[in-house]
Amino acid sequence: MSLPLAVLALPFVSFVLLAVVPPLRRAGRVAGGVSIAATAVAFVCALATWQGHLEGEQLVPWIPGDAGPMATVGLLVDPITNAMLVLVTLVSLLIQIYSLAYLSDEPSPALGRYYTYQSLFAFSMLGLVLSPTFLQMFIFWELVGLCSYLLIGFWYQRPAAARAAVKAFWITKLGDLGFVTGIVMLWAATGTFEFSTLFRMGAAGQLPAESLGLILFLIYLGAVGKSAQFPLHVWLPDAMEGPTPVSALIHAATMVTAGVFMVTRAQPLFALVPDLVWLIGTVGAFTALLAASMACVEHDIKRVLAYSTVSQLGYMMAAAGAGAADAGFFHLLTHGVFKALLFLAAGSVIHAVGTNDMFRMGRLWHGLPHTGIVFIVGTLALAGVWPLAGFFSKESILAAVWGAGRTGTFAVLALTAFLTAFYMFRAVFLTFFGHAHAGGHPHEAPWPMRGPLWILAILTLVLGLAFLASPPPAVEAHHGPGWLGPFSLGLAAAGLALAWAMYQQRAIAPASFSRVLAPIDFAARRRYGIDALYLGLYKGLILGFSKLIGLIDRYLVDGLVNVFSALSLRSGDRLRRIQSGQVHDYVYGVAFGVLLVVVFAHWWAR
Amino acid sequence: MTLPPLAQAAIAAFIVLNAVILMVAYVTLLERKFAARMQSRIGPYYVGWPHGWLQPIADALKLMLKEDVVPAAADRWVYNLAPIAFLVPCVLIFATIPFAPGLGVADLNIGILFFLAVSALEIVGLFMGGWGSNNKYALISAMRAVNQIISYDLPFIFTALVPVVLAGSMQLSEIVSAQTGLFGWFVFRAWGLGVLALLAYLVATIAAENRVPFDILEAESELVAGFRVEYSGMKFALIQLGEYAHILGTSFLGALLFLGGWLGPGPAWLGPIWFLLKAIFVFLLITWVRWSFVRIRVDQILAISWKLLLPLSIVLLMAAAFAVAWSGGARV
Amino acid sequence: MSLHGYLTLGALVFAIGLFGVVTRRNAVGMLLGIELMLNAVNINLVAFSRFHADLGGIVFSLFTIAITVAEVALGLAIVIVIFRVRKTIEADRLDLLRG
Amino acid sequence: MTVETVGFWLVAAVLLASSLAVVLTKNLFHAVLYLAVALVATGVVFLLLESPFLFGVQLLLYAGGVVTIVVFAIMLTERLVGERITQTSRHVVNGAIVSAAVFVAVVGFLLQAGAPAPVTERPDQLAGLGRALVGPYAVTLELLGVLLVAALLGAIYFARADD
Repeated sequence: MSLPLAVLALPFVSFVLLAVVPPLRRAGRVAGGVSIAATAVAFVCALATWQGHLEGEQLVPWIPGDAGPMATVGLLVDPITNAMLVLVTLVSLLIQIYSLAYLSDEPSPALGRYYTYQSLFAFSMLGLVLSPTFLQMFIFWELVGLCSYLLIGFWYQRPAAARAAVKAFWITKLGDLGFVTGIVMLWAATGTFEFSTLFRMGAAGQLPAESLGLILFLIYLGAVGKSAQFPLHVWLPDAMEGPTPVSALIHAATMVTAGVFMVTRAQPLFALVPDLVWLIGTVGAFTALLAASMACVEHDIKRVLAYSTVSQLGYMMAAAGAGAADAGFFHLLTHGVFKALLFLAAGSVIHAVGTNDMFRMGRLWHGLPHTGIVFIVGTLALAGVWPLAGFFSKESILAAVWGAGRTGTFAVLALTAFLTAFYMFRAVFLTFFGHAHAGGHPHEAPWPMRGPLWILAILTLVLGLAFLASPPPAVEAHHGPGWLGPFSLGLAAAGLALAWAMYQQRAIAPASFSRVLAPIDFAARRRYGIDALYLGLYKGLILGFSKLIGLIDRYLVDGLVNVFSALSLRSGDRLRRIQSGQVHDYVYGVAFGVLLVVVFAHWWAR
Repeated sequence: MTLPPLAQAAIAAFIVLNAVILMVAYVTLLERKFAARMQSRIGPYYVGWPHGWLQPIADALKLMLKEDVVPAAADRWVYNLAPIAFLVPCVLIFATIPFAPGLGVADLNIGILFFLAVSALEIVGLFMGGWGSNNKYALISAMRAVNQIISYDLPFIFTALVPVVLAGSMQLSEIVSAQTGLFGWFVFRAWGLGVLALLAYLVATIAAENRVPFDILEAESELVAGFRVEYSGMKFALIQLGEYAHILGTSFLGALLFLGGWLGPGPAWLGPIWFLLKAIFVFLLITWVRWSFVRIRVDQILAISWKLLLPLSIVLLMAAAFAVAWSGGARV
Repeated sequence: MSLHGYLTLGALVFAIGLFGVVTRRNAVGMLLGIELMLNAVNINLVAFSRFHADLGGIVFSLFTIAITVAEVALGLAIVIVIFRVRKTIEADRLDLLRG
Repeated sequence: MTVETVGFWLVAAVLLASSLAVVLTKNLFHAVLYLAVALVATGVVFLLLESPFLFGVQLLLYAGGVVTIVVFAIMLTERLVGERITQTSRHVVNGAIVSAAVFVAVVGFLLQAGAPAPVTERPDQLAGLGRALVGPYAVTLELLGVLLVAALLGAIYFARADD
């Protein structure tokens, strides 16, 4: 197990180096070099682990207990871990290289801080993936959440960024609360945190049936928060306040998939509670549609991608809900690659034009051909166009859902697929074609940024071709009916056509469409009021309650305290006069005391 | 003839009192003669024959006939009572001294404690005199006396307790009977502890009695005559009597504690004679010191007491206790 | 003489001492009263010791006497210090502790 | 009328008279002298109670020690020569009432308890005292030593000249 351990340890060493050696951290680019080197070696190790099929589990006791250790730590390497290790190290590596150019304007100390966080994040995410127990996973889960907070708030001088960081932190904590409660309850019920033991017990039917539903629901809440499922999805769009590479890494490729990963990891347990699986699928599908609809009206290119991420996460959850977590996980992997690509490309665009607003872009194709090509590749993959990687994973999800006989969910996902194609091509047309709005002459980004883009684009393409050559197990397992492939391609094409008609040819005015779908449009533009709802809840409930408490404190508690203090003051003032300062008077006091004692003794003796 | 014990004690007390007064009278003569010899003089010579034997009687008569002057500003009661208050303890100390086996007023089992306690009362009469006279010299003298007596009472007590520890009793007759045998006196015993204790006892005695060289409270050059500067006539005589009685008493006690009391060669009736001779020997030692040294300063007096004599006496007492404990009850 | 005689004597002396402490203006005078009270206590202790044939009372009064000496030494030192600072030892003019 | 009874009445009279004089006399110095008388009288009471050792200690420490220290303090705090030292009393009536009340209460309390049977057999007091002091009361004795040292140091600290 030394290779997986090396994968885990390298980013940690880098983090510790950067954290405890301030000169190194302040050097900025040097710090970036350290972090990149560590991640690169870790990537090689991950590849070696994957290729060497170094699978297995290693546990060491951690918290000693009377009957064996109460908790263990260790490493768990299996196929999904391997895949995640490669994905995380690869995407991290590319993004760190990309950041070197993207953040070149940052002062050195800030850059060093950025790479410190990046190293910590890589370590945390890898640790999460390698966790063989719920407890260890939770610890890394929280570390990942911390890194997310730190990186979203990287530009902490900006109020919006600071607010978004806090929002992300608190809303994911809401889910984590459920998570930790769930695993503690699970431990109380079974006495172990280990996945392998739990799976064994589940298979043997030794898990408590009556409380398992509640426990798993609570654990699922953690995934809801982390993977931005409805209704805790509101933090992810706001998290776009962070630097774009951060958005690519954390909020597209890796961190947000932690929830999906966890659900996949614990699939044998979730499978024991069919109602919960149904709930997961339904919520996932609903989230997918909801986010897609919001993406259609968004102006900010990064937010479009963010909603698309939420939507795709919903997809993955829907797959898990159809009992096909492997399909969801497959989509997770492919999506990680091309969503990172899309984000980085968007970053490149933003880098060139200096704005996030798509309506202020346009005709960027001529200035940014490289970016345009890779962006379109990513878009096609996301829209599920054959033979790109996205096609296969999306296909297997749809097949699995259809195969599970969940027609309603299938319909929702199909609609989402159409919307996905629509909003993605809307973004493409608005950004790269149509009319130019941006002033000046945008230039292509330097090679440290373009390189990762191309690598990811080629990877997207190659993966698709590879899948074509040898279908992965997830695709093998879920064979839909024959019409499914053409159907989904048709959905993508329809979306492409609609976007082309509306935003390139202007044949259909978007406004007229908005009129037809006025209620949905209205609601989607306002994010379906969910943010407002939270705000209202916060203002009405929490602030109101706080005000009430404040009033009680000010008038009731303080009043009581004031009454007592006034009483003390006044009685003290009266009692003060007893202290004459005359020794004789004190002697009188002693004499009276003696008299009292004697009188008491008289009575007591009788 | 048997009398009730109280009456016996009363008769004994009467005898001892008169004997003491007589002894005191002639001790003064002895001192004057002794001092005169030290200074190559003759001393009192003319009153009485031979060698002025009647001189003390003449002195007493003279003092009794003198006018009794009371200062106008004096605190009359205190002034008048002071000589009595001074004399009574000085004479009382003889109550517990046995002059021979069974020959004494009361051989108390706390004899030495009684002696020490009563002699400590002497100070009351002293500062009564000093205060009552309402005289600056007298008052300063009294303050010095208080100072000095507080300082020297402790070494005096501690050294006097050394024979008590060695003999294992506070009863004076017991202490004497513990000193029988050749070289049995405590001054010869306990590997030199005894002789050291005797020396310390002598120094403490001289200081406690305010005699030269520790006589700053009546330093003639500064305070004229100290606390008795205003006294005359009979009262002065009483004070003198008390003072010499005290010296004599401590001499007897010293002879008793360290020199074996009445023990000596010859028949038993020679005991009191031996005792008297030893007491006079101690008295002459004290007198010898008086006429040989000069007065020392008050701070020196205090320093000698607190820095030298007190630690020494405590060490002596502890060493004696260790010696007794070490010997396991055997004679030390 | 019976135990009660001694106890009554002790109580009387105690009351007299208390009277002295309460009425004296001079701090030294108050100390004298305290001395009397302690003496009365000693009389009681020794009387109990005598009539119960128990040496504890005598040991106790020995301790009392020794502690009294310490108390007097310290008390008078305090009186002297007060006198140095305030130029008086009239107890009813020492009222810095008045509330 | 045994000797002890006569002695008791005599000593009691002296003790009470001198005690009253201590608290009533105007002259502070006289009060101290009366205190000396009272202390000696108390010592005699101890003698009557067959505690000669305590009598000795009383004379040595109280009459010899305490009185001396008090006189010393008076000499230090009062004007040396000339004016008579007078001291006044206050609230004499109140004090008398309180004292009388305490006396009545204590005596009433004591008298209600019956008199113990007189003990005839008495152990050797001196040896018993010695054993008691190094036996059951050894710790107390040591503590007393500590207390005395502390008091001595405290007195020296308080009374030393400011330098």
